[in-house]
Amino acid sequence: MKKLINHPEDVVRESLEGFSLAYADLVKVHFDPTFVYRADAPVSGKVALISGGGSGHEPMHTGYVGRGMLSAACPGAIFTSPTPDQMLEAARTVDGGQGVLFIVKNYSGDVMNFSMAADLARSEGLRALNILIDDDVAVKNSLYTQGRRGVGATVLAEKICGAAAERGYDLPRLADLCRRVNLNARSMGVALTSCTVPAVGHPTFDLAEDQIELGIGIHGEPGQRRAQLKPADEIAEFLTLSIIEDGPYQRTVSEWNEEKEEWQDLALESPPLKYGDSVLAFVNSMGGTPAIELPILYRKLAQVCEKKGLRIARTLMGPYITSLEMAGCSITLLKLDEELASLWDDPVKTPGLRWGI
Amino acid sequence: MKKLINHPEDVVRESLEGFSLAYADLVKVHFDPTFVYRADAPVSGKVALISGGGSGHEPMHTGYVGRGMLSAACPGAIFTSPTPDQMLEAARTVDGGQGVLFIVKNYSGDVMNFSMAADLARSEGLRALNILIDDDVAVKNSLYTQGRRGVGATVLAEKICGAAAERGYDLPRLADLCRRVNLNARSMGVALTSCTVPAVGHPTFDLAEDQIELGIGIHGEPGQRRAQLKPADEIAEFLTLSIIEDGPYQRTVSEWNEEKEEWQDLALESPPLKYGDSVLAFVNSMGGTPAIELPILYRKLAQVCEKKGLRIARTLMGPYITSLEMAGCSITLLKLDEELASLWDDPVKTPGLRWGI
Amino acid sequence: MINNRTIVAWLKLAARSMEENKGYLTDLDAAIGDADHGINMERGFKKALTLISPVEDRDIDAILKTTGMALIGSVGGAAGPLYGTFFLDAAKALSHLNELSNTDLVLLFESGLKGIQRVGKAKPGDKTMIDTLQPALEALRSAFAYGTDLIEALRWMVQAAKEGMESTIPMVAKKGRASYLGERSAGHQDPGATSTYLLIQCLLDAVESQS
Amino acid sequence: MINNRTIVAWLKLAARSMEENKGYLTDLDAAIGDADHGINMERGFKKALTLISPVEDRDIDAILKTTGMALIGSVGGAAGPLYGTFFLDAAKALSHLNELSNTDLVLLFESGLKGIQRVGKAKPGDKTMIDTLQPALEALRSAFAYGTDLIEALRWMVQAAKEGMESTIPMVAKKGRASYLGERSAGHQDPGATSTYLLIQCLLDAVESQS
Ligand SMILES: Nc1ncnc2c1ncn2[C@@H]1O[C@H](COP(=O)(O)OP(=O)(O)O)[C@@H](O)[C@H]1O
Ligand SMILES: Nc1ncnc2c1ncn2[C@@H]1O[C@H](COP(=O)(O)OP(=O)(O)O)[C@@H](O)[C@H]1O
Ligand SMILES: [Mg+2]
Ligand SMILES: [Mg+2]
Ligand SMILES: [Mg+2]
Ligand SMILES: [Mg+2]
Repeated sequence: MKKLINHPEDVVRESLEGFSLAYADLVKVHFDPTFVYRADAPVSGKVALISGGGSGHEPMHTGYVGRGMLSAACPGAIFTSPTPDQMLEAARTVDGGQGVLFIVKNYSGDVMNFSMAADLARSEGLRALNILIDDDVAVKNSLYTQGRRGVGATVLAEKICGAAAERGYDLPRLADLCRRVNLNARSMGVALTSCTVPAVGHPTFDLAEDQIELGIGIHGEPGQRRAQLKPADEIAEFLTLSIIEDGPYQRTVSEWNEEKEEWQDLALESPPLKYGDSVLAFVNSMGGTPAIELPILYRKLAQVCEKKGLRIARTLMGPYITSLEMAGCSITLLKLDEELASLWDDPVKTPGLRWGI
Repeated sequence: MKKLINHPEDVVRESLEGFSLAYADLVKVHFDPTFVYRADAPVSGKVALISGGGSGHEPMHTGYVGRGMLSAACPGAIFTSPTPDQMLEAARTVDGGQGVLFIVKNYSGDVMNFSMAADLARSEGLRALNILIDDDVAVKNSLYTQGRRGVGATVLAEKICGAAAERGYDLPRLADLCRRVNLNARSMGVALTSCTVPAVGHPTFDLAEDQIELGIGIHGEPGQRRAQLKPADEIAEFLTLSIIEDGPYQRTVSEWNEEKEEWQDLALESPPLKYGDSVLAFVNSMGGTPAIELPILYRKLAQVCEKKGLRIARTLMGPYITSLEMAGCSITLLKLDEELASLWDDPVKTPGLRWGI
Repeated sequence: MINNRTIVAWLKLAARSMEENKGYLTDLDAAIGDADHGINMERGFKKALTLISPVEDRDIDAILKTTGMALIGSVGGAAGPLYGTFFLDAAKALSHLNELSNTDLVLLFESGLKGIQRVGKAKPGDKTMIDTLQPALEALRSAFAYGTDLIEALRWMVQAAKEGMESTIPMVAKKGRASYLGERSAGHQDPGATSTYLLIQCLLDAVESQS
Repeated sequence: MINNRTIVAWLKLAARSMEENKGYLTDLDAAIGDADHGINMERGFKKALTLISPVEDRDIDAILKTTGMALIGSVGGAAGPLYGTFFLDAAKALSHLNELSNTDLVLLFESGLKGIQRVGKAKPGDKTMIDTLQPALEALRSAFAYGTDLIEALRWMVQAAKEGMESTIPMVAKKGRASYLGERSAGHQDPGATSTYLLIQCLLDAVESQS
C-alpha cells in the first residue's frame, strides 16, 4: 500500500486537522464527536443542512460545508457510516432555530444511524427530517435489495438544497425539494481499479489488466458485473444509456411524519427521463482517473444525450464523489426545471465547490 | 494500461472536444493548430496572457483559460511542448491590442518553441514577451543543467498575472510581475507511482512497493533520487524544508528587450524565504493521490512553517498541476506581499479555478 | 449461572476475538461489501471495554446498556446500530438483574434479535447476522427444553450458530451492502453472520472459563 | 551524387526508421526523460512526408525547408525546434541546388549543426544529439579530405555517428530534460543522439539504394 499517510488509524483525524487549518475561513472541525461545520454557524432563521457518511469520498461531504451548501458534515471512518452522536452534536451546533434536514445516502448503515440521530434530535426538541438519496441504477430493484444506493445525486442535492436553505425555504419545503432532486436523478459508475482501505492495506478486489467492474458503488464494493475493458466511448455510452433507458423506479422509504409524529412508509417513484428534458450532466472521477480522461467521457455523453433528445443545460465534471484512489468514473443525469437550475446557479462557497462568491 | 480513453493518439483531441462542450460558456477550442481561448476573446485594451505545454497536467493549462486568468492555452501532445504555430495563432486570436505575455515553463522544448513563437509574433507586428517559470528546487543549480524546471509556481503566476491583466497592467508591468512571482516561489515534488503515457502503454518507471522518487518534475521523468517510502509527516517535512532552506538561486535567462529589439541575457536571483515572511502554501496532488491525503500533508506543512516563522496567508490545495494518474504530491511556497495577495484574491472564472464570480 | 462478571468476561473475550479476527472479517466483507467489518467491530468492542470498566460491578443491564451505547457510538456502518440495539434491547428486557436464569438468557437473545429486526428489517434467509442469531436462539431454547445444563446449552447454541453462519454462503443477500451484488453475493459467507458466531462462541468461552 | 530524389528517399527512409524505432527511442527517453521522443519523431517525420510530397520535384532547399517547417510544426518538445532548425538552416545554406557536391553535403550538416547549437546552446559532451552530429560531421569531412567516394564517406560518417551516440552513455547530461537527473543520467544512451544516428544511417541507405 502506497499512500501519503502516517498511521492508517490516524488518516481521518489528521486529514480533518489539516483540512480545518487549510480552510479556517470557511469551516471549523469538532472532534469527539467528529463533525465539520460552517465557521459562521448557527445561521439563525435558516434551516440547517447536515449530511455525512464514511470518509474516503472527499471532497464529499466535508468539502461541501459552507455558504450555499451544507451546514455540517459528519465523517465516519473510511467507508463506514458515522454514528448518531456525531450527527446529534452537529445538529445542536448548527441548528438556527428552523430545524435540520439530514441528507442521507441509502446504505443500511447510514439510514439506521441517521434515523437514530433524528429521533434523538427530536427528543431534544429540535425539528429534524431525513431525506434519502438512492440514485444508482446499477441496483436493479428494491424488492430483493436494500434499494438503490445513494451516489452522484448526493452532491447535486446538497448544492441545490443548500441554495434553497440560503434563500429561506422552510423545513418541509426543503425536504420536498430534496426528495424531488433525488427522484429526478440517476447515476451509474464503473471501476477500472480497486481502491485500498488504509486499515486493510491491500486492494479490496483484484481486477485483471483487461477487466473492469460495471455498476459499482463508492465503497470499493464489487459492482453489478465484471466486464472486458472497452474504449471510453463504449463505456460512456453504456453508462449513459443505462441511465436514460432506466424505467420508472418504485420504492418505499421511511420518512418522519411531523403531524403524526411517527415514521411512516412512503411509496415513491422516479419517473424516467424523456425526449425533450433538460438535464444537468455530471461526470465524476472516482479519484484515480486523471482530469484529461473525463472530457473524453463527456464528449460521448453529450452525443448520446443529443441523440436521445436530452438538452444538457448544466455541467459538473471532476472528482466530486470519490472512492479513495480508485480509477473509474460515474455519470449522473439530473432532470432540471427552472427552480432547480436557478438554485444550482446560486452562489456557493465551500472548499470543494465554489462559484458566484 | 487501464485508461478511460479510445485510441492513444486521439486522447488530446477528444479530451479537448469534450472540454469545449462542457465549458462552452467559458472557452472555445480551435484545432489545427490547437489552442483553447476565452469565449470572449479578444478582450480589447487588455494584455493577453498565453501559456501552454504538454498535455497530461490538467487542469493546467487549458483549465485556466477564462476571466481573471489565461487568455489562451496551447496544449501539446502528452508531456510534449506545443509548437510555435499553435502559439502564434493563439496570439493572433486573443491579442486585444496591448500585446501578449507568454508564460513559459523552463524546459528546453518549451523555451525554444515559445521563443520561436514570440519571434514570429513580433515579425507580424504583435508585441510579445516571454517570462520563464523555474521554481523546482529539486534541480540543484543552473551551471550544470538546463536550470530549474517550472512546476507549481506556474499555476500561481497564471492566476496572479491573469488578475493583473484584468486590472489593466500594461505588458512590461505584467512581465515584471510575472518574473517577481517566479522569483519568490519555490516547489518540490515526490512520486509514489509512475504515470503511463497513453501512446507508450506501460509505466514510465518502475518503483518497488516501498520506494518513492523524490524531487520529480511533472512529466514522469525520474527524480533527484530514489528513497524509501516514509510516513506522510516525514515526506511533507522534507519537501517543506527543502524549499525553506534553499539558498539564493542564481541563473541567467534570455528575455526579449523591447528597446534594443533583441534577446538579452538577464541574471536573476531568487531570494530565500526568511523568518517573518507571509506565504501562499500550495499543496498539489500529482493526479492519483486522493483528496483525503492532501490535508495530512498540509497539516505538517503548517507545523513546519510555524516553526520556521512563516505565516501562511493563503492556501491552495488539490490536483492543479498533475502528471496524469501519478500518485504523489508537490508543495509550493510563494512569498506574498500585499499586491500579490490582493491579486490572488481577485475574482477568477475558469473551468479549473473559480472564485468571486 | 451467568452473573455480571460472566458478562464482563464475555465482552472482554469478544473484544479479543474481534481483534484477532479483524482481518478475517474484513476480508469476508471485501468479497461482498466494503472491507470494513472487522475494523468496525474491533473499534467498537475496544471502546465498549473502556466504557464498561467503571460499571463492571453494576447490574447486568447497566453493563449491557453501556455496551450498546458504546457500539452505537463507535462502530458506525450497519453493524453499529444493529449490535448496539441488540445490547440496548437486551438490557431493557433484563432490568436490574445481577444473575441470569436460563430463561433470562433466552430473553437476552430474544430481545436482542427482535431489536435487530426492528432496526434492520431483515428476515431469515436475507444473508445477515440474523441467519446466525435466529437458529442459535432456537438451539438455546430447545437445549433448555431438553433439560441440558448451561454449558451444554451454549454448546448447542454455538453449533447452531456455526451452521447458521455457514448457511449464509449459498444465500443471495437481500439486505445490507451485499444485496447490491444480487446473484454475485452467493458463494460468500456473510461477515455479520460470522461476527455473530464469534460473539456466541465467546459467551461459551466466558461461561466455561468461569465454571 | 546526391539529388533531390536522394533527399526524398532519405526522408522516406527516415520516416520508416522513426516508426520502427518509436518504442526503442521512447524507452531510452523513459530512462532519463519523459518517454516521448520516439512518439514525437514518428509524428514529425510522418507529417514531413505528407508536406513534401507536393514539392518532391523542386530544389533540394525547398524540400529541406518544408521538412524543417513540418518538424517545427508537429514534433514539439526539444527535438522539434532542434531538428526543425537543422533542416531550415541547411536549406538556407544550399539555396536552389538540385544536386549536392561533397562540399555541399558537408555544408548541409555543418549549417544544420550550427543551427542546433544556436537554438539549443549545447556543447559537445552535454549528452545530446550534438554528440552524434559533431563527430559524424568531422568524419564526413575527413573522409572527403582522404579522398573517399560518397558511399565510403557516408560509411565513415555512420560509424562515427554510432560511436558518438554510444559515447553519450557514460556522460552526465548538461542540457535538456536529462540534465535534471544529474549523475543519475550517466549509464544511459541519449535518445536524441540515437535518433540522429538513425537519421545518418538512413542517408547512407538512401544513397546506397540509389546507386
Ligand atoms: N438490515 C440489516 N439487518 C441485519 N443485518 C444487517 C443489515 N444490513 C447489514 N447487516 C449486517 O451487517 C454486516 C455488515 O456490517 P458492516 O460491514 O460493519 O457495515 P457496512 O455494511 O455498513 O459496511 C452484514 O454482513 C450483515 O450481516
Ligand atoms: N539544448 C539542447 N541542445 C541539443 N539537444 C537537445 C537539447 N535539449 C534536448 N536535446 C535533445 O533532445 C532530446 C529529447 O527530445 P524529446 O524527448 O523529443 O524532447 P523533450 O525533452 O522535450 O521531451 C534529448 O535526448 C537531447 O538529445
Ligand atoms: Mg462500511
Ligand atoms: Mg517531452
Ligand atoms: Mg462493511
Ligand atoms: Mg522527451
